[in-house]
Amino acid sequence: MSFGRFVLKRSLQGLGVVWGVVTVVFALRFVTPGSPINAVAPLDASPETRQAIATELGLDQPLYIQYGQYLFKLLQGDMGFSYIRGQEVVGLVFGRLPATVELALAASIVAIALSIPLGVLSATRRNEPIDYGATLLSLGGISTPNFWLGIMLILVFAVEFNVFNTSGRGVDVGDVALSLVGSEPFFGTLLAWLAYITLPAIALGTYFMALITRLTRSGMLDELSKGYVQAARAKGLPQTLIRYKHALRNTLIPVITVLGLQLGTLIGGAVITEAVFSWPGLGTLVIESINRRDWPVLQGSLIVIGTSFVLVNVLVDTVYAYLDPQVVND
Amino acid sequence: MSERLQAASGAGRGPDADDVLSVSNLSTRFFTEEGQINAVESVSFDIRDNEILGIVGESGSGKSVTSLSLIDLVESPGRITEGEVWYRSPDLADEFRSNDAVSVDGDHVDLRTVPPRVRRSLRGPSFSTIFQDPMSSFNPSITVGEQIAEAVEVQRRATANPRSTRSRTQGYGLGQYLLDGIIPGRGYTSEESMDRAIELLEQVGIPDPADRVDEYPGQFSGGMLQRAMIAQALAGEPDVLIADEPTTALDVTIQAQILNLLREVQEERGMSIILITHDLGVIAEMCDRVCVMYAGEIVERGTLNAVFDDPVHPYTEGLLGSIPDLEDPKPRLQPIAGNVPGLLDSEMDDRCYFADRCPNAMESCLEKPDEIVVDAATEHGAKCVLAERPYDPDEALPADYFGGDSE
Amino acid sequence: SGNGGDDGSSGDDGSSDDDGSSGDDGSGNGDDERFEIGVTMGQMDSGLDPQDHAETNTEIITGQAYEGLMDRDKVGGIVESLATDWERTDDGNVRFTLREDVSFHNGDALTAEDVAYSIRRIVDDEVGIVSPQSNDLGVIDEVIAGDGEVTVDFEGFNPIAFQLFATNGEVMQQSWVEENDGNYINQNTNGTGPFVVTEYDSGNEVVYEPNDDYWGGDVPVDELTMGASSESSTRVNRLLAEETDIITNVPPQEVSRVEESDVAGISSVPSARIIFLQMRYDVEPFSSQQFRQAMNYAVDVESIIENVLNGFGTITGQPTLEEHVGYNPDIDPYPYDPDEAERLVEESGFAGAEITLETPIGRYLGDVEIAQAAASQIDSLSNVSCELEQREFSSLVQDITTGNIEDKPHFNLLGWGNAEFDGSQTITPLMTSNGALTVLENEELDELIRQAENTEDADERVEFLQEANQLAHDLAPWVFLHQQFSVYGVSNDISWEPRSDEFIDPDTATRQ
Amino acid sequence: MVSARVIRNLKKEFRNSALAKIGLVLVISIILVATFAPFVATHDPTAQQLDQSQLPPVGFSETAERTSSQMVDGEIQTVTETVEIEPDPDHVFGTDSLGRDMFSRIVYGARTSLAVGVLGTLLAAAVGVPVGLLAGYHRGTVDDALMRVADVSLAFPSLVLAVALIGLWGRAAVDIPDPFVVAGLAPEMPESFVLPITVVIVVGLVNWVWFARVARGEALSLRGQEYVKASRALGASDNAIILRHVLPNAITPIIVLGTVQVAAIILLESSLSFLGFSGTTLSWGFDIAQGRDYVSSGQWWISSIPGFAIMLSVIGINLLGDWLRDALDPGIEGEGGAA
Amino acid sequence: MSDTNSHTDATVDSHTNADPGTEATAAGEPLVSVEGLRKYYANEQSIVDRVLGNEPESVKAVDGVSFEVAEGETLGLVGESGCGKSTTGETVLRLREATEGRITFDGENLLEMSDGELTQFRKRAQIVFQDPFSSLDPRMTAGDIITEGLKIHGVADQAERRETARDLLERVGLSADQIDRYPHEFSGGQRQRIGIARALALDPEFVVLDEPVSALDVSVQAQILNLLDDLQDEFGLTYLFIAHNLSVVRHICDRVAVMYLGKIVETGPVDEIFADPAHPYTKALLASVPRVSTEAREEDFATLHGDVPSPRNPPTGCRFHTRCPEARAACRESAPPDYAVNDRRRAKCFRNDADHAYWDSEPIEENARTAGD
Ligand SMILES: Nc1ncnc2c1ncn2[C@@H]1O[C@H](COP(=O)(O)OP(=O)(O)OP(=O)(O)O)[C@@H](O)[C@H]1O
Ligand SMILES: Nc1ncnc2c1ncn2[C@@H]1O[C@H](COP(=O)(O)OP(=O)(O)OP(=O)(O)O)[C@@H](O)[C@H]1O
Ligand SMILES: [Mg+2]
Ligand SMILES: [Mg+2]
Repeated sequence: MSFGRFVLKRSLQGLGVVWGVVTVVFALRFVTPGSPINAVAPLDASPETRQAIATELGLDQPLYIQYGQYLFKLLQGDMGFSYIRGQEVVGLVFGRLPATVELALAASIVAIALSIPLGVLSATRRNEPIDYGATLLSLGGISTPNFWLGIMLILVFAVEFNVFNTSGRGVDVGDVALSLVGSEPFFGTLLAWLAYITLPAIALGTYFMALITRLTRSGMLDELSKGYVQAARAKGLPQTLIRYKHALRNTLIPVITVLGLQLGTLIGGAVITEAVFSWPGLGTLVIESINRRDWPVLQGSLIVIGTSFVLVNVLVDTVYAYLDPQVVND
Repeated sequence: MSERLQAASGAGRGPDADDVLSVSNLSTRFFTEEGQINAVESVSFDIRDNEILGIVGESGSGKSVTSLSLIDLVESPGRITEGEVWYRSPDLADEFRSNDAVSVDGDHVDLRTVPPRVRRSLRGPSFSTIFQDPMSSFNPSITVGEQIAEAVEVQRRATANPRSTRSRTQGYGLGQYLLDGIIPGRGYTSEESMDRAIELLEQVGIPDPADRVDEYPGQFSGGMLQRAMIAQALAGEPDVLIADEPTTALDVTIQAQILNLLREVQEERGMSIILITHDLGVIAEMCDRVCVMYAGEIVERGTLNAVFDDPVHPYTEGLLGSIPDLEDPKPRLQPIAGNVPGLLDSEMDDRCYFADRCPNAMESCLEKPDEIVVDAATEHGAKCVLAERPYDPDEALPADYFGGDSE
Repeated sequence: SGNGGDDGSSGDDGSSDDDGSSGDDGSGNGDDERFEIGVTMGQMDSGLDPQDHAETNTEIITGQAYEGLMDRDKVGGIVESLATDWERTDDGNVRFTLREDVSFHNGDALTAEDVAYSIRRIVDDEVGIVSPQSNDLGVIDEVIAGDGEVTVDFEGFNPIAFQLFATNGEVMQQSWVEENDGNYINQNTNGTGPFVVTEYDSGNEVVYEPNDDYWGGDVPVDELTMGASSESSTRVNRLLAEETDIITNVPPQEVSRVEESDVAGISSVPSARIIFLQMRYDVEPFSSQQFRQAMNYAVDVESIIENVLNGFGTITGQPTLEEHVGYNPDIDPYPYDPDEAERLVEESGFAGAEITLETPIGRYLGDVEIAQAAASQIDSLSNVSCELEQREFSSLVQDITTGNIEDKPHFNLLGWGNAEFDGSQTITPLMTSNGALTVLENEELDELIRQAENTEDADERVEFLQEANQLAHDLAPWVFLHQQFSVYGVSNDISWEPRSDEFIDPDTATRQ
Repeated sequence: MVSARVIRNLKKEFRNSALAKIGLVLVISIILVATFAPFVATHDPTAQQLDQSQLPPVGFSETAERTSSQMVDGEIQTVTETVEIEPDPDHVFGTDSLGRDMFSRIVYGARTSLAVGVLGTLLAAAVGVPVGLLAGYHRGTVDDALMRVADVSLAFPSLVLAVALIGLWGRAAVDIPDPFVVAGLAPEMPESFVLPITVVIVVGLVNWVWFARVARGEALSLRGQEYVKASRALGASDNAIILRHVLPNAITPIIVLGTVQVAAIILLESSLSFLGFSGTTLSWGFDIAQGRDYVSSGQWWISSIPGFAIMLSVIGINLLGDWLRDALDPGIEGEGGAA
Repeated sequence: MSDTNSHTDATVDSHTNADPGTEATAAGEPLVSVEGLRKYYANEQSIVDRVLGNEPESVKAVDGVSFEVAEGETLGLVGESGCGKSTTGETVLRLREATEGRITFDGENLLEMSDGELTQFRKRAQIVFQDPFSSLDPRMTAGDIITEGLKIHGVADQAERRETARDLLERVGLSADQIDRYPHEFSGGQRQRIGIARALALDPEFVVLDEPVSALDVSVQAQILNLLDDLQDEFGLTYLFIAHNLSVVRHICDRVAVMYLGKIVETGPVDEIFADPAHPYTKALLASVPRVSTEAREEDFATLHGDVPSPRNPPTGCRFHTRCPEARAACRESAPPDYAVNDRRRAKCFRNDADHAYWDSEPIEENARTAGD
């Protein structure tokens, strides 16, 4: 199989999964207790409104036609209408998406930047103090509920020391980027941005930092005991190259796979982190929508979340296949 | 010539001038949770210019650990506990002659006493190794060419830099690596080393080497990878090539190709090869001299003909008797009874380790035998009382002496 | 606004004067800084259409941009807004005289047609949307737009017409509404109010700038930001970190922290919201009046107010609040008397009853804790056991508002905000047979209310209502708890007084 | 199924690892505390004493500003007084905002966490393991279908999916009578234990796919093992092979995954109850949410202590999981387990 | 069960018969006969592959193999790794489903057996595997492993089964006391003995030995070979002995079939083939084996050139032509049929046909040189 074919194949598979996601989300409406209209109409809607909604959504049609219509609209970028908010779902969901992406990216970048060196250090200095330190740290990291960590961070850094903002998202990366060309002072904007994002990013990223540290450590130990490492030593290759070029590279492959799969956890974590920090992302939208029974928005959000997951995993696989052609033929 | 045997077997004697490497009384142990494992026990041998020395023995007899000990690659929980490894290197000898901590004897230096970084810097340019399983000895995610080029580069940098700087960081630290990663077009390996890698692949008989350098190990067959491994080992232009079961994972037809290649390479470059195998056929085809290992010890040694045609040690005899002969099918094989022992120190009595499997075990075998010269001319020696006197059925140990559990 | 650096600093073509604090404010009255106000509430709006919602938060957010014909002052008194005058015509209808020179944010002048259309859009399902406020203006037959005036023709006599119009009925521009779809209307505003929405980030933040052409004169605020945080501690933290200026619902335990801080203080006002436990009269054991009364004796409201609410509440004994029309000053709240409660339970014949109290989570100040306290006090009676079930507000309210009394919870906590300041607006929906949220069917009470609704004499009406309150007290369809206080945290940078109807009016804030 | 070697390895690992010891101690304590909650708890965890509210834990005395308000002539007047609050030795961990004993709430919270964690994991395993084994063993369409379902299932973050499902289905809980209390051994404790059954079900449904994946992977590799072929050569049926050979040999990674899942589900449960999506109020996550409003006003213990409780129990279970993994899967550290 | 221990060459006659099943010779009737057996492993094809029109790649692991094993004899199957030996062995026992072909066991068509018949067949034919580690379930004791078959077929009660197991342990040279030990408590050779005991528990007539000694040390290998020899005598077994080690084959087998890339290229009595191979591949294989004797020294191995081609995409014509030192242009064009070398031997090489166009076509140059140059 050629690389192009592989990418095509993987994308089609991804598309299949997205289709599955949409189907599940569509089905959610029908596993809701009560009439599906309840899933769409506001609580206090009058019977007339309900009827109107039912007709508009074709709820009086057979299921497969409804499903077809749903898919058809979705393909046109129409995720339905939130009667509770009186808005198109698409606008709402995509309005919130950037905030979540920003938070998730910030968290993962920090987590990855810290954890991989730590994991390598821990593996290469096995049973030294730094290894014990890293092990305990990562153990704590994977065991701490992130919402609680968030609360504690707010308490210490925002309330007691007042160095970061407690909540919200006053400035986004876009603003920071704009300030490079615009009139706003760059450093001021950057600091303002950091004041908002640092705590939520830490709260969300800690678990991942810990997880990747553990994975990297055990992966490195694993790799370092392999034949090719011994062979590389025997051929006189410098330690640095053996560790970073050879062992780390192979360690990262499974680590990245796990990360791809853990993307769901990251988004799940973002939901609760957003709740703690009033971060205006998809997560808060999901919770609000559930609390207000705004199913069209919930459905839209779930579709977007599921699709991003699939997208990232397809991307990860593609990058892999590019780096390591063996994957293509697997 | 008889001194040779003595020198090799006796402790503390200096090496001969034509010994590239002379090992004496080398012991390597593993300190595991189950206890101490005596993987290599007082092993002595030497390897001379331009020869192939075979080491043969069953699985677990300590062959690989011996070879790893030579290049100081024994890893925790293992440790070389004793012994000397004399390596002939006038350069090193000069460098360390005045250093009290380092034993120097003529052109030879005892590698056990030089600083670890110096030992490390000898890997590649002085000693190369070919491992048993080529699949696992190549990094699956780096191209074959790149990996060979690395070996070339090690050699290039070693000759370009004075030993003192090279051995400190091996000329390459983390900062350097990161820098190379950031600056495009830079890396550990260079264009030239890649070209050299292509040349080397060509030399070991890989078709279309220029294309194949960019392939990954997974795209090579086992035989080709083993060739690539040999190419990699040759990149450092080593004095000694250690080949640890280089053909065990391969089919006979491919094995024959690889053995031919090794032989050619040895003839062309005049290096010395230590060939480790459990296949007596390979030994017979390839080696000049042979050491037979059992339970961490060399139990018999000598020129090929001496050992194969007139084995003294019952173990050697047993090995030879276990092999169904292709030319002359015997109706029944004469195997050695029992199993290879584990090498746990606590379970090893102070006796001939083979006594429990030996058909000719006598009471005197309950003492540890020294190496006895059988025939100095063929450097034939054996750690067995039978080298001195014939088997005496009267002294035979009772059949169930060792618990009778050995079938 | 933003025409910076055009005076004095001549000759520099580089636009990089990062020291922005030099006097470049266009407004010109010597102020050197923009006056920005941030408000943080518990929840955001659900769309900007002022007529397409029914909750307080949306009302507050849209209310900055839209106005009705009349308004209320801080203590609930009726004041003029888009109407300068109102009167009852002889046939019982009401007529509003519109203010002149009012224009919408898009510059078009306000017409009587716009007002009439807006009222119709609310009350008439055929016009525009089906508005959830359709009952809030009473039952209206017809709306007639005159010349600078609008006449509303009620079906029958409506004694509280002006109260209704003082609280409800935001005015929109007919043409603007008709030209745009719901999606647009819910994300943009075009009202007559003091503020114009400049940025709308749904569910997150709304940013306003002052309406320069406001009929009420200069709005002193340069920028208004309304945001929300459902966690009270987050709101407090934001206030104390000076990220916002006004926060709603400061929880009692945080009050001292705000008070003690250098940057903010507490401003509180009794709200028009009453908190109570509803008991359905038609199911055992609540079918017994003695049992219901027993519940009232069993709950130590004073202790709850003191311990859970730190005193931010007043005990009640009737459905009507002290400030509201129809309040009966002669009624004393039920005292805390567990022995009496046990006795009444015994008498009711329902000794050993097992009941479950359902409470919303986080909807009212301390709701869960209050419910927990009340339930455990009831549970501690020797002959009743009470458990607590916590429910998401929206799902609880879905049950409460179903048309059928049979589908309603037996026993639940609820709060009711009476923005009209009139007792009938609580008793009618919550205690009369036809009330949307009722748990009671009592002919005597129905009759009293009916009489109150039909009398044209205001004093007589008050008497009927007082009588109804006494009856409600005795019938005890609720465990009467307390009147909630609205507790605001207000930054020391501003001076602002809260309103008792929970509306927030930042345009009345001044800089301090 | 548990061979002597496994036990030996477990012992060996245990001896050598201080962390494993800590883990075991933590886990056993939590199990004991959860099981015997009525005896461990000092108070009814739901009983309120409003006049005893917000007492600090023993060892921490508190100077607190208490503001109260009164209506004076229609004006609200607030009075702030500084009060010295001394801990009550009767409440070691202090009390919460309603005067409930924190220690007892932590004890009962352990029950909820553990019950949800264990039951949820069992449910997930009960669904995932058979499906995974069958799919991996038989390959083909079943397997294809399973993997697609798993892909879709993985695309939803478990927390989001759980929140959505609980939001949809409501927060049902079942009351399970507490045998100790019913037997009259601890009369002052709550008579029944509230199990948030929707949470258990949802959490099981959300996590089954991990078990399916692991079981499938194991089955896939085990089906090629020669002893499986040998068993077929002896005439064993597929189901017999799955039961006799595949399952026992796949059990180690499944057990290791199981411990990891218990920990993950405890965290998930706490997240759910923190967000208010649970059916019980006796949960650490719920207490954290309740105490959250008090953190900044000085009553740090109401939400810190349950947080530590979660952390300690999850650490304990993770340590246990690490121990099991190291002991049962000796390949990892490169030291062969074979004799 | 027959106690004939007839290591006789007379059996081979039947081989030339068109229908070996019907016309068995008295001396040893073919117990197993395989005809035109093919086994292709198709790559799993997902829906996406089908949509994309990705060709299903199949591995032609066994591609038209015919042979038979007479009762009481040992047929050796040799060839390089991946040539399809194990596949053949397992398909013959219906552990894998054949793609095509006909397998008869004791006159019955194996591929058409019902489930019930198959169960009966399982008692009569068994297998021993190469890997002494993966062939024993690590979670079962030696006793459990040996009695598994008895249990499946409901033979005897628990106590009797245990007795049988003890008995078998002794027979294969272990001690009956070791019945409750787990596989990891045994050495490789001992495990292999357990594997053999398991195969023998059901008292089979036919045993496929899939490289039973190649993972063992020479000394242990010799023990096992001796054991297998003894057991064959004792139980009157018929063996299909799969190996890649020619000396072992020579030692234990009566007849041998040489496989290359999914096809059997030569069959015949072991002595004849080893003395005078009729196929260039057999010749090369023999030449490649390093001899233990010290006399053979110094002469270069006559090795083959290149690697074994991939069975996914085998060469056209004679599959060996890419490596064959004797290959000529004709070998590229068509696949040689099975030539009878004499009445006991057959080989798939044109060189056995004196009149074939092969002799007139051009030699393929590059194969002539040996590898390693
Ligand atoms: N890392 C280790 N830890 C503990 N024991 C070890 C280790 N490496 C080797 N040994 C022991 O050392 C002994 C010798 O092993 P070695 O690998 O040298 O044998 P070998 O002769 O090369 O066998 P083979 O033919 O199987 O490669 C064995 O008993 C083995 O168990
Ligand atoms: N399950 C399978 N799916 C796909 N291909 C397979 C499968 N099993 C074997 N093959 C392929 O079929 C070919 C023949 O395999 P087989 O195991 O029969 O070879 P073999 O001769 O026994 O080799 P070895 O000496 O290595 O045991 C090989 O190319 C192998 O890769
Ligand atoms: Mg070895
Ligand atoms: Mg095979």
